[in-house]
Amino acid sequence: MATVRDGMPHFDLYQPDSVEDALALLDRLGRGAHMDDGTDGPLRAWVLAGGLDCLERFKDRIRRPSAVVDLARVGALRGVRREGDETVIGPMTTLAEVARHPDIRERFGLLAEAAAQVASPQIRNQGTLGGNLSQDARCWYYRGGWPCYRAGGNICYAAAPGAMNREHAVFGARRCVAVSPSDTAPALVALEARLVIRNAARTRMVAAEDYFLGPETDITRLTVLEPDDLLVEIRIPPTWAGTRFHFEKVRDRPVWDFALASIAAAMRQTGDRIDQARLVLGSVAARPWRLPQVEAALAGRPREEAADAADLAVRGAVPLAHNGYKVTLARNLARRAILGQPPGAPSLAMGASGLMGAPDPSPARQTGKEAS
Amino acid sequence: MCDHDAAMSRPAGMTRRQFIRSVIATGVVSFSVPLLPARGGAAARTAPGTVERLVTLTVNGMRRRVDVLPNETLAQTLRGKLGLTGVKVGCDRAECGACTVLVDDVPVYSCSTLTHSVLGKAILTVEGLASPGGELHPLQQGVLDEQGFQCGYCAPGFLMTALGYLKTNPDPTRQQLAHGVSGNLCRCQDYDKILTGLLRGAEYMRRG
Amino acid sequence: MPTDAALFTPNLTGRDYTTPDLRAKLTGAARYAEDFRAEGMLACRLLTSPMPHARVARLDTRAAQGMPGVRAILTADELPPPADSVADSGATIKASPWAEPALSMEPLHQGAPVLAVAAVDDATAVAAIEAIEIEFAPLPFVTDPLDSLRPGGPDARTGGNVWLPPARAGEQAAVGRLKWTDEDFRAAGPGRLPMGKAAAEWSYGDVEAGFRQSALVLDESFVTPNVSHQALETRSTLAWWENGKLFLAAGTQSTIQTVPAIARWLNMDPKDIVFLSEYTGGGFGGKITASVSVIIPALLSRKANAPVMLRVTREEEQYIGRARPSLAGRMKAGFSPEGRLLALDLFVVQDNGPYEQQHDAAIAGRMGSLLYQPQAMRWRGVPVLTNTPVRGAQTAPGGLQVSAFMGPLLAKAARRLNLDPLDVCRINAPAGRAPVGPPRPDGTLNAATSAFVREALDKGAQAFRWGERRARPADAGTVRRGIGVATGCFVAGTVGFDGLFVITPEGRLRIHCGVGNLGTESFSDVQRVLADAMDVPWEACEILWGNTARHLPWSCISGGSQTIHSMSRAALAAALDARRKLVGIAAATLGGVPEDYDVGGGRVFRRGDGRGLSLGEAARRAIELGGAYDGHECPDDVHGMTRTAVAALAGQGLVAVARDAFPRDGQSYSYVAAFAEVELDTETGMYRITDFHAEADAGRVVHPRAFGGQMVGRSMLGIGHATTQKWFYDTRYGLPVAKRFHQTRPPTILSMPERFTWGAVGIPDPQTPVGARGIGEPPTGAACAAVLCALAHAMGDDAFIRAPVMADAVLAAMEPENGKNRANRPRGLSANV
Amino acid sequence: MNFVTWGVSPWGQPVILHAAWHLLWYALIAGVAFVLAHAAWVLLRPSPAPGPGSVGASGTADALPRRIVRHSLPARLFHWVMAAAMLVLLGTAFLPKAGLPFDWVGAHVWAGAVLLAAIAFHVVHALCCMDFRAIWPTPGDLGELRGIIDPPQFAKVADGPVRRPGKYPLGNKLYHLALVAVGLTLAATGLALLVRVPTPFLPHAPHSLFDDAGWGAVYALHGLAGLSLVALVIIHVYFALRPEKRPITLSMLTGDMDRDYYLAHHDPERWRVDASPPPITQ
Repeated sequence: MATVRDGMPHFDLYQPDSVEDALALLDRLGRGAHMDDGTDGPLRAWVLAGGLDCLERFKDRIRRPSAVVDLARVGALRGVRREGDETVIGPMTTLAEVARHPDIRERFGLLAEAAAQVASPQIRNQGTLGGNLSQDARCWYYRGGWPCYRAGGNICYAAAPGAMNREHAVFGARRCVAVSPSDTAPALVALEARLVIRNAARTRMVAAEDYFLGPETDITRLTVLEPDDLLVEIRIPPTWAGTRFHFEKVRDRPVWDFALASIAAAMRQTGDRIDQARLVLGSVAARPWRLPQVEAALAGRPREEAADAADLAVRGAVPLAHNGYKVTLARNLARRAILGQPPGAPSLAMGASGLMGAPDPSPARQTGKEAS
Repeated sequence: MCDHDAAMSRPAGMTRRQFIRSVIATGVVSFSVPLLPARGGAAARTAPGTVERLVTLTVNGMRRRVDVLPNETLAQTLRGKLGLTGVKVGCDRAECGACTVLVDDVPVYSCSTLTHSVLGKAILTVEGLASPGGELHPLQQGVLDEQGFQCGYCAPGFLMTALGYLKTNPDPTRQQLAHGVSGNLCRCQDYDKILTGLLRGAEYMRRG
Repeated sequence: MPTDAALFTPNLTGRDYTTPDLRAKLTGAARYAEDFRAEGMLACRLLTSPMPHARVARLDTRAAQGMPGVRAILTADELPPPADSVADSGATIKASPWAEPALSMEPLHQGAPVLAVAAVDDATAVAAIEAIEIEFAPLPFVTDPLDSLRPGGPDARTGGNVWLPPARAGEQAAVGRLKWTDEDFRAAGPGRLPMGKAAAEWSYGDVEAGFRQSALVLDESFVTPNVSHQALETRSTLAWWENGKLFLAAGTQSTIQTVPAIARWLNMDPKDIVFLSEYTGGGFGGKITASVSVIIPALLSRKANAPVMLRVTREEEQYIGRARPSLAGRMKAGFSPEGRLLALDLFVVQDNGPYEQQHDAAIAGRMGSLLYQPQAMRWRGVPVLTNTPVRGAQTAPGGLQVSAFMGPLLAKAARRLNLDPLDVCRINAPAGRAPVGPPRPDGTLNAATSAFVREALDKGAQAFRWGERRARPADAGTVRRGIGVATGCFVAGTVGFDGLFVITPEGRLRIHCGVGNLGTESFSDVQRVLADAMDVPWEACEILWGNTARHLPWSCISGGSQTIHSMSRAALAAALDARRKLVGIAAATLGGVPEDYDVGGGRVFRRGDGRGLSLGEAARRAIELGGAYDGHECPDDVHGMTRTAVAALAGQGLVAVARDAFPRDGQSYSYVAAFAEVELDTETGMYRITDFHAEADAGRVVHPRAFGGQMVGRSMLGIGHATTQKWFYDTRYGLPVAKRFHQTRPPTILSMPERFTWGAVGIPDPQTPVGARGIGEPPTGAACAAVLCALAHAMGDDAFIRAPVMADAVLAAMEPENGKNRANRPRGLSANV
Repeated sequence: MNFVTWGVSPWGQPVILHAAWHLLWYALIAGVAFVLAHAAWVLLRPSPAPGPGSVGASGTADALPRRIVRHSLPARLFHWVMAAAMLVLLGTAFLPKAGLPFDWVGAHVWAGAVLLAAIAFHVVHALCCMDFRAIWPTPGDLGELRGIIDPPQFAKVADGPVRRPGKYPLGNKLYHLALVAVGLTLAATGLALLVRVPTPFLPHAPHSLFDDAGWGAVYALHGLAGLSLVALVIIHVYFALRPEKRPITLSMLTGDMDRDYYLAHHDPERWRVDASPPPITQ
């Protein structure tokens, strides 16, 4: 049986235009159909939002759903609105819209900054907030089609001695050492957002922190979504609106690359004394990694002297062969979040992100006389 | 509207149906799927409620009737069925930007967009920039005057992304425009002259 | 050697213009190979090996053959044996048994094509491949050269693990077995490259005496990464047959030179091959003459009797799209108190990939001897075969690597000797007819045609304000700045190719050019020299390129930065031939002797009274006179393919054809001096290049914008090697885990240095009438080394021994000596870790 | 019906990944089906009159102590420790697969270690201080079958007397044999699997011992053995709870059983009980 890693398999495409239709479809299609030989049927239905996380896996022929439910036409899932003092974001809102939206920039700049640093402009134009939160792990073994635990196999290749685990987890690993690559997830966990999930039977709401699963709970998925579930709302309470935010994403290239490590922090102060803080690391564990011990150590202390609390950030870290630097990064990012330093020299970037300008690079002029 | 159930995300009882679904969710099945013979090409049966194959696309201002498979990407449709080979596929994985087209004036990677997802929208490719008479779009003229590209394979993508960005910011600084087109990769890597050319084009566009 | 003034007066040469191919590139009209469509075209997809080294144990294609829509399946046994080739010097080069095959039943790396399927559409071809029953028997494999050299280490090929030099002169190199001893490995110690038995070596001067006289001797090891070419256009190819003639559209760097290559691969007569390649989406050395995979659609098309388009995916391009071999270098260098390099002992291990011998290690030695002018030098090289993707020359093969080896070493020596790194670069810079190794059999050294590197260093230092930056106090805080200066050089010109153009009866110049259009624009820039030599406006010139049916002359391969040098000489030679014919025609028509006449202003006229003929009239007379004038006779010193082209053009006007026979004493090299400043955040390990300047010594600049394009584009290629690009391999399975752009990380527009300026010394090279030398390759080494030097200045001299330097390397290096992450420094000399 | 889930190894070769988890349903159904069938079978057939209690050559009934010792304290302790470990193992193995996700790996590994230790102890303990031969089925046990499979309606009296079992009826012996087979498979494969994940017991070396195909077989064996254990445990608990087996079950708690029950259900010849109080470790 030869392996081919390019060419999107056929699937039936459904384009419901309401949440109810979508849920009915998922319920009808979502269930596994038992094949005659006793194995479970092919993956039946797949929800398509921006398509940046799933289309490439169909083209790689690693995921072959027989039906795809495209949410592009479900208007109700898109847009940002205010309900009372909560800001409610539709999961189909594109990352570009989130990064530009005045209400979000003004009250929840943390989320706007995180969305602005995702991948590339085109991906931010197509990619959705719900998709960014619910995307799968980007471990290059798992996404390369290796039969690891997360793919239903019986080994984690990245955790083996001598394996290539430069971009893997240093916290909370259980057999699988992949990380949650989402940039917006740590921001929403820091903002104590809550996510509303619906299926044909009922609706439930989970705290952003509980939306994500570690490998200890279920090694094959990063979120609590079941095949017939739909993320329908992202609700951000006013708790952290307008407090002091710090978002920083460390990566090799300033565009496209996933974070090596990132931090999203919200801090409420009176004067220079910290009342309450929420610090959440990204891309260091299979889910956004909150730092409760650091938050506790910060409460009530003046900011300038509280930097040493960052050393608590590395408690429980288990570095592998090639990602020990993430432990250093976790401490340094926590320290910078506490002190509120502006992000330093971003990697090979002309300015950290669209939001923060940097000196204007002069064009490459030919100096000296024109060669006659 | 929705009864906010307890935060507990797992129903207490464990029914057989949920068991089967959880087995699917654990991806075990998805692993044995590659062994299944891939279904044939266009002739596969389509379940009720799936999309229609014969659709109308608005491309470069023209309405085009075209037969689009459900799993067909916009890049495949534009290149393969409408002959618009100015849309280049450099990676087919949303990593290079050579396939960028405008969908309702917004730059997107056409290799990572299903054609059916953008049916009602106005699609603009590089072939749609010059006037029917062959007169270059000001952006193209600016780049031509600055000898902006080398091998040219990334040129269409850069032009479309820049056009989309300039609609949001007609008079950008050099660095802002660099961010605007940072989703396009060039392997000849004279990014500097590309920026100079695009800025000159932006200037021509502002002059109208 | 007549000064260039007599041959041509630079008027268009040196001025910017719009190249004839740019408009089509901006409107989408330009058709690259995958944009072609042909009636009844079949889609071809490859079945590639999932293993690093295997033999096909069982193959059953019946199920696939029977699928509706599958037209043909091509397997390795159906490939014709590649024919021997005849070098320009006439020597026969036997087809190497170790050469890369288009298909193979013993694939030597993951992704190596095993068979190909042609079907009505892509989906059917994919379904057919998945229906093929195939079993691979795994064979021993190795992905790290040092592992293969260990005693008892695995060999990449059943026949051996190292390319050994020919046993006797005149014979060809062969693959053999070479193992080092445990003692060799132990003697090296941690972080140092072991130096066992070498496959090849040369030396000049007394190296040991040099070390004894040295005030400072450094012993450094460094590893450069494997970097895939990653041209944005993959090597998709369309092929179809008409009446026994093969038509083939593919990307290439050298249009005309690809025809004999295809003829050799298919064992065919070059006359039966028409090759189309008007536009190529980048090459960088990966498409020197396309690649052997082009014969797959050719053979399938003949078998299925229909046009076949082979679509090569980005992942497949990562396997068969060529990559620069990683070099692990050990440099022992002795310096005088003033920083002069008295002795250099350079040992290089090359990750050769599984096929033809790559010459990066050998060229690294040669460029090292030219660039740093060691008074005594010894070079040893070991090209080790590995089961990793095909390698190929990539912009400045070996040149980039030796700059990366030696740049930081010179900067470290400067700091140890308390000197200005600029001065150490300067004191060791080649000047004038600089000697360059390897020594000839008689022990003497070759010489460069010219070198103005000191001028480039001085001019660059002034533009970059090197002194001012150096005087700045060191940074104390978490953000550190570092500055670096380094030089780079490479071959920049060859000789002996043909120029061909026709003066049409309408008086226009129709220039036939066999050079490939891979983006450097040199195919068009060289013709500016011709227009100047003929004193005609550029609008009167029309260039025919990219299609061998348009009768193209024999031109150089567009690689090794040689086109501007070689083809401007050929263009000039053709122009002189035209001038001779014009004055001859004028004399024959208007009386007198040719010497009374001159050519200029679009006319041939008698000096004195100015009576003459327009070019159009002269062309019409040429047709009437026939013979050599209108191409019915052709000089016998031109290449066979040029002679074929001239024969086809006979009678169409005044046919000017000539081989570049201008003398040249020495080898043509070009040089670049690069300066870089980085700003590095020690807390996150992230850094950016704030200022960068590249100053070139490449003789006369023919087309400033294109020249600048190479200075910026090729510097960025070098910067990519220093900052983000590399491979990652799981050594247990011998499989790459970094296959996508966001994993191999080619530089983006935001990786540009913020202030990037370039300059050119612009002193014409005395050994070529046009004075221009190539510029494509020298900037890569200079830029890579300058950035590495700046990083070493910011982080400390022993911070890293491998490129690229990414955030994890910076953080690990910045970790305090006793820091618990210290162990995490990516030590070892494997490039793919 | 396939028993294992197949996957594709990194080298593109078909390789077993693990047992097919839907077999869990079949194991549960098999166990419950056996129980129902047995219960129905016991109800339908008239219970055969127990043969007269025969006093073996060891002397009169009253020479025996009132309570006959069946299981020593260490034996019982082993049983319950092993049972607890086994239940934890089954729970941590199959509840996640049945759709109840929780952090099972740690508990599974520790319970596995406990089980391995218990088994090791049991083997040594059985060899040194228990009637080792008592548990293994011998041809002689076949006689017991005659009483069971000889339904009265055929009214054919087999040629020999209905043999009464020794210490362990044939059913127990066969069950123990099955447990030994399944248990040792689980133990062996479990021990090997300890290198696959970071545990405090063995160094983490997932690529050692076997290649991909080999490990696939180990996982499948472990999974299938575990699944069969599900059925075996259901059956074991059922028999333990059967009313007529109650004294035997209680003896696993108290260690001894009533003399009359002993005489009524067991053949003193084959389960010799000496008059003097039993040594502690017996």
